[in-house]
Amino acid sequence: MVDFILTEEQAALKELCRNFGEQQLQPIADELDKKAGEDPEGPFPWGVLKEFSSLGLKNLPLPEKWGGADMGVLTHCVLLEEFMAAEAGFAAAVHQSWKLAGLIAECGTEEQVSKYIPIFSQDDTFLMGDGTLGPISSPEDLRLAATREGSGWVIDGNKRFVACGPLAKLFIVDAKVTGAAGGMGETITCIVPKETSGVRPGEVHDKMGTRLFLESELDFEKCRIPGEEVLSDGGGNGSGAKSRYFAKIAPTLGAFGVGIARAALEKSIEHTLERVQGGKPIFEHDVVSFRLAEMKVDVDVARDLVWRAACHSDDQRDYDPRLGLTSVLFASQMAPRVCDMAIQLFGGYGFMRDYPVQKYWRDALMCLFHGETHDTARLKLGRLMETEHI
Amino acid sequence: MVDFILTEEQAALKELCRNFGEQQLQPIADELDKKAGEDPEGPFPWGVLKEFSSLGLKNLPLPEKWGGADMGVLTHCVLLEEFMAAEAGFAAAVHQSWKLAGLIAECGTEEQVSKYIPIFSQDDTFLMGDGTLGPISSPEDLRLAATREGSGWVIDGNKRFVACGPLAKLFIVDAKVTGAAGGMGETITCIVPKETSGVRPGEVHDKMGTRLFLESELDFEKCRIPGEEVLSDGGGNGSGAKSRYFAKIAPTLGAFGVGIARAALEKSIEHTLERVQGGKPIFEHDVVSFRLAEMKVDVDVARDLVWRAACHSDDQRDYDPRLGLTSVLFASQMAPRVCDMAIQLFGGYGFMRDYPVQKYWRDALMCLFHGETHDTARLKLGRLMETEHI
Amino acid sequence: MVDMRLTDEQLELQSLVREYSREVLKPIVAECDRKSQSDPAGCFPLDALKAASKLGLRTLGLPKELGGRDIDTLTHCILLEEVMAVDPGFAATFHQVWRLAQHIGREGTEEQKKKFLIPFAEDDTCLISIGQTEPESGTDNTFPYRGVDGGIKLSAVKQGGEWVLNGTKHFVACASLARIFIVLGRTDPHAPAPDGATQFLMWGDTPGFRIGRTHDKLGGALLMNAELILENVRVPESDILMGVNEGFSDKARHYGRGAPMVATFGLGTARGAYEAALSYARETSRRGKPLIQNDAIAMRLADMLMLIEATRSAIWRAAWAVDNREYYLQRDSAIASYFSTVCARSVCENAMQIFGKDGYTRKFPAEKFLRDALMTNHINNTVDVRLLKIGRSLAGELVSSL
Amino acid sequence: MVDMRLTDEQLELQSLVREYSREVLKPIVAECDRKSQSDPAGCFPLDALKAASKLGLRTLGLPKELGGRDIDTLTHCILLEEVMAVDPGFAATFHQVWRLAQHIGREGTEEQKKKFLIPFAEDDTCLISIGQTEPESGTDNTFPYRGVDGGIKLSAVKQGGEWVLNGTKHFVACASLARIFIVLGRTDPHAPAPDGATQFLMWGDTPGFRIGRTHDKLGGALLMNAELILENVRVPESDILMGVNEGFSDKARHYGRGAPMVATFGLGTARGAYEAALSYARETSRRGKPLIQNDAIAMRLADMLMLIEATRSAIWRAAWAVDNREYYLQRDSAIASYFSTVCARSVCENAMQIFGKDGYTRKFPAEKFLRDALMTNHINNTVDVRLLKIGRSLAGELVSSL
Repeated sequence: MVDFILTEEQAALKELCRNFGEQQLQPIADELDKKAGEDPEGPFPWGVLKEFSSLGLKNLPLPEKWGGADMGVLTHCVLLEEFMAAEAGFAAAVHQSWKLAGLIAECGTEEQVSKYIPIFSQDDTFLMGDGTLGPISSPEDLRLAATREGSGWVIDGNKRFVACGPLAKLFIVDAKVTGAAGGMGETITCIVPKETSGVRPGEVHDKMGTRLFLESELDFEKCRIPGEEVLSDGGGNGSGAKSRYFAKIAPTLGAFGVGIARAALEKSIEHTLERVQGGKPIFEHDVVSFRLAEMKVDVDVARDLVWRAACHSDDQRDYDPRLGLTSVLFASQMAPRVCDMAIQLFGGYGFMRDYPVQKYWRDALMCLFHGETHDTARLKLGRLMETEHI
Repeated sequence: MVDFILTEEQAALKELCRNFGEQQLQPIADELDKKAGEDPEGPFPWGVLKEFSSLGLKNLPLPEKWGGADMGVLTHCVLLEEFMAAEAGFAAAVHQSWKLAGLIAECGTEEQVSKYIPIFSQDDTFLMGDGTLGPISSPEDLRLAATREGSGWVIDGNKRFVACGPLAKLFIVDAKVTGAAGGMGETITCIVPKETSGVRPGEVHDKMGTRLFLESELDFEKCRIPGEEVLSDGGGNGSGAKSRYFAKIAPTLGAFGVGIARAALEKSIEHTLERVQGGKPIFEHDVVSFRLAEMKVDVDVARDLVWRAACHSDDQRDYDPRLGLTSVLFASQMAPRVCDMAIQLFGGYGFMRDYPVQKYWRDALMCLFHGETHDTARLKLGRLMETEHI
Repeated sequence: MVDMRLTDEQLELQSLVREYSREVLKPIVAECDRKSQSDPAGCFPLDALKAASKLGLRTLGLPKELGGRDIDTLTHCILLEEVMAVDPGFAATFHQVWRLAQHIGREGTEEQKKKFLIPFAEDDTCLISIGQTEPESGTDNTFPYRGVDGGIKLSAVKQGGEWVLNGTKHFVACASLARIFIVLGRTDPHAPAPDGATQFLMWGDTPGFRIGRTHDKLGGALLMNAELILENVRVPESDILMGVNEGFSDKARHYGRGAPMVATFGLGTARGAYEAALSYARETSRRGKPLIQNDAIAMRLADMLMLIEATRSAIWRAAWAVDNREYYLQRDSAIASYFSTVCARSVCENAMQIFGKDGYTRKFPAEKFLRDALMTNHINNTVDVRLLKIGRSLAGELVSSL
Repeated sequence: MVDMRLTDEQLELQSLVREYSREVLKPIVAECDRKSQSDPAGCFPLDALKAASKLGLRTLGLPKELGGRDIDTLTHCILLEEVMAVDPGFAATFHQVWRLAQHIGREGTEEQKKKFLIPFAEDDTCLISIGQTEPESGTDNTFPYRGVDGGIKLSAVKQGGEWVLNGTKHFVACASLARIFIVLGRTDPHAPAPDGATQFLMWGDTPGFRIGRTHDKLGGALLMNAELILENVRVPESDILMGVNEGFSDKARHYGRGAPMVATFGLGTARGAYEAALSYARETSRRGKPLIQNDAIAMRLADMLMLIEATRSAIWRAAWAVDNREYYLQRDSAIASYFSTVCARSVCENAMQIFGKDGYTRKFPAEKFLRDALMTNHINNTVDVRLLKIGRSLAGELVSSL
């Protein structure tokens, strides 16, 4: 039966994350952002991450037997929104961690799970680096080549925009199989510990926003990966467990935009209630009301869609992979639009780096690049329509 | 030197056309539109066309020696806007007439000119049917095939959306040359009098708007066209005189949207000044002001762009074929948007067929189909950017 | 627990309504629409209504004891979407009759139910209509204006145990066909309309009551909007619904909470246009490949589906909140109905683009859906009034509401 | 006769400015922008300003008798666009100095010109700045609010032949660098600001006058906005520009007619982003073909060019109307400036999309243009105030204005 009430457990976790964001992240967000603006490899708030882990938040997606809570997609979205509203860069790192821990737990072999999950779950500062294609990109764009060698593989090439690249202790990367490759399909997904020989972190990307979410290049030169470090059924052609996992958690990418835009809206309401022009708070001017309403519509509708898509990911009975993509598309367009309006409502203040709205806007623009471009995502969704039911 | 003042002659013609539109077209527009809604082959206002011709308006684009005024692209745009504001269907027929008369006069051989222009100029109800590709479509979409036969051609196939098809005494159509075709390029442009054997008018398209602008199918079955009825240099590959002529007059397609949208805006201002809600004319509510402002911006910016593009078409020194296409693109998106807002401002009245705004909106949507779709036009412009200067 | 799964009853009704819409309605609606161009009052397919009634669809809003299902708001939205995707005008007729039968069933006295709803249940073509808008009063009623000069002007004066009504309504949905009417009259001309209007129940054959012309509309032809003309119509005190001067009162709030349903107009219309465009794009080839393989077309389809799914999500939440009144916020309803208008216009215009020039002709369904979509502009509230309501509600909004 | 051909002088200046922008500015602006992140007050390339001054570019707004060109509005817009397309912040500096030198040249007394403009002409790094906005007053000044509680608060009190100024300005363009200042003070606190403000001329080394911190901005780094702090600054009566209480009067109208110039901010920024994206799309291959051959990219580029050409057309007409005052309508200027903001944001975001993920990094120019584009949101008026001005002007608009 259709219902929109969080469980008590979900509500308590949401409250916990909101408080964590407000107390631990918001106070340091602007300063860390500025520092990272001067030095893109700048300081990551490791202390905050430790605190996050010690509250049990890091392990939420793990199965209970590994100390987790089997967190579903909806819960992931609800909690991520709270982090995104506080500091989008840190939140994106949290998202990576949850996503990849879930990937190993759900798609890894028994050996992989028992090798890596304990390491992950017991280390409060264990971040994983994401070099996979994600739910939106296409295998054609892969720049890493995997060549068979005995029972293992040799990886060569360069991977850009590896999420948490400079912070991670373990990488998960997709590579394209060279030549005729046998039963594994056209791509493979490898687990690559940081210290693997032949792997070298490259340039850290100097981004306009989400600066605490460090992304970097990763160079592979004759990097040997044993066969047992390849994720089973990671075919990359959309039918494998990994592809299905990524499609399933697509709505969590929608939560990026929802959280950032919500924060910008909240700040805008505060500001317009305080700022007086024309003899009254500008909130009371119809045109300002109008803009706030457009923002509120955007945020709420996006959240409704993300939640609905997340529910269908969790309850696979009516699952439709297109729904998750629509939530990413809508939320990702919505967030920069809402933050841009927030900047307008702040007038000249919106343009000043001592006010947070410009940071929300810079962070929100990241959402357009969940795929290579926003059009990549539109095309991916369009392709799904060629054959499926209406 | 940059200047925005019409010449006295232009201003007088504009005034003449505005008055003509207000007195001859507006009073009958709704009734004729409704009749055409019941019967798409319904009555064309031939009397109004006669009046139009007798004022000398029909022959404006012809050279002076043929009784014309060598009307340029800017004048065409200025006058067309006035007709569009009065009745878009009739205006579109006028546009066709001007366009094709200009085409023969400018691109025809001496023989063609002296054969057809006098017939055209002396017959007050002479309309021409347009089966050419126009400035936006691509030769790949041609459905007529031309096969060499001696010094002439045999045309077969079916042409859809032939402008003024059911009204015309003469057709100008593009056809695709079958097989290897020699020096004429891949398409040819033929002059086809209505009574030519093998040409048969097909179904009249039952359109949602611009219903007085009758468009129909035209069937060709073994239709023989003598070589001398082919427009010289009509190569169709973008380099011929015909292609250059069509590119040059592209801004006139922009004037379609400007005229219709302007009329919708004028009616909206009238209505909002009269309609009282909340104790005052709704014009005085900020949110209504806001909407009217958005409409006004759209209309004025589109006109500015159309004029600027038209000027560059007339003064070929700085001519850039992309400018005309930008004016079509902008005005064509703008007009449905403005008319849609007009409908909103009219509330329930906007939805009633006894009020004119819904007709403006239906007419305006035609602008999206100057090419096959609006995207066709965007792609055409995009293609022009591949190699040309910035 | 957050859940998006429909109940078995909802699924069963949904498939019944879907089947009816596709098999009974779909084959005839284009022709009805065409007929409306010359005969707006004569285009309604009564047989289709009868067929629906036999299936129990006409009376879904009736109380269970009278043979109905008393469907809740969410179910209403889910079923309405199915009909909307086939013909928005006909669907809006269902919306009216579901909602008004429920309104009388919930707010009416036993005597009123006996007098109006029992005959209603038995007559397969009986429809109900409510007259609110007048030539001089529209938004004033829905975006409450407190001046006594605004709002409803149809006069209602008490004479003995009866009220005498005089005045005109227009744009009244289903009026050309309905047999039962609710008419809002101004019972207190010295109070602002929100405090001085009353709902009167009456049969269409009441002396002095007549239907004016049927409006000739841009779209939604089968909704059969018409004028009501009341000349000395006498209504007994006992046929007042809810109470004197309570026409817009809190007690009328169930009726006032129809915004998620109205939002479904836009959603269903958009879905109809999307489905038509998707089929066309799959089945039509140009330059040797299906249209859908063209990037520009694929991206348009993606944008369309995105808006449709977003709108459906917002409507479901708003509808659920109406049904679970402790979570009800007027704003959520306004959001759904504002956004659905945006959705309908954008999706239907995109659909028309996908059809290319064919889309501009009446041979293909896109242009009808686009015309129908504009119905959502002004039903309940204008688009801008919905926005203003949302904006003004935000003063306390320092944390998110969910 | 309608004509779009630039004069020979305009063409000559245009190519001079274009060459300067591409050769002197372009190589250094990314580095200056980066430097501004850690040192907002120290990032300005004074050498580039000197080079411009040597070419005569700094003094284009000066009266001819003082060695300038007294360029008209259209020429100003055409030249400004060239610099904007390379660096919007630096370009805005030119805009300020051209406009303010012209303002003083046209409205100043002979004595004022001698005192301020002659030294200005001789000093290659001398800039002029005008202080209007205050922490509590922004839109109130530009969308006239008639309450005495609104608008400029910096107090100016007459003492003998001098005025004593006290207060703070912020967001003041070029303030960190300028040597000459115009400061708006409230000379009549009992009148609404539009009737009670005055423009005072002063040198930056006037006792009591100092520059506060330089604002750390999202974009437009080289515009060097800063605070002005005035503590008992004494200005002689003779340094009042135009007259007491005429700070916003009709006489200030030439200065007030800068909207087409400000609209050029958006146009030039958009053009810069477009040119960068076009080059990238031509030169970058993905999956074996240039990006530009990808339909989605080609359509984005088309939309970008469309908005740029539309904006340029609107700006030219508005600028022409300022220069030909019998055709001047404030509305035309508001249209150009509203639309150019729409254009800048849309074009720059599209540009960023064309760069793909690279576009989100500071290694490529798209993100800087997008940040710079947001400068247009609040210069002169906020976007919504521009719209309101347009809307309110339409009451007489029953026939088209052109």
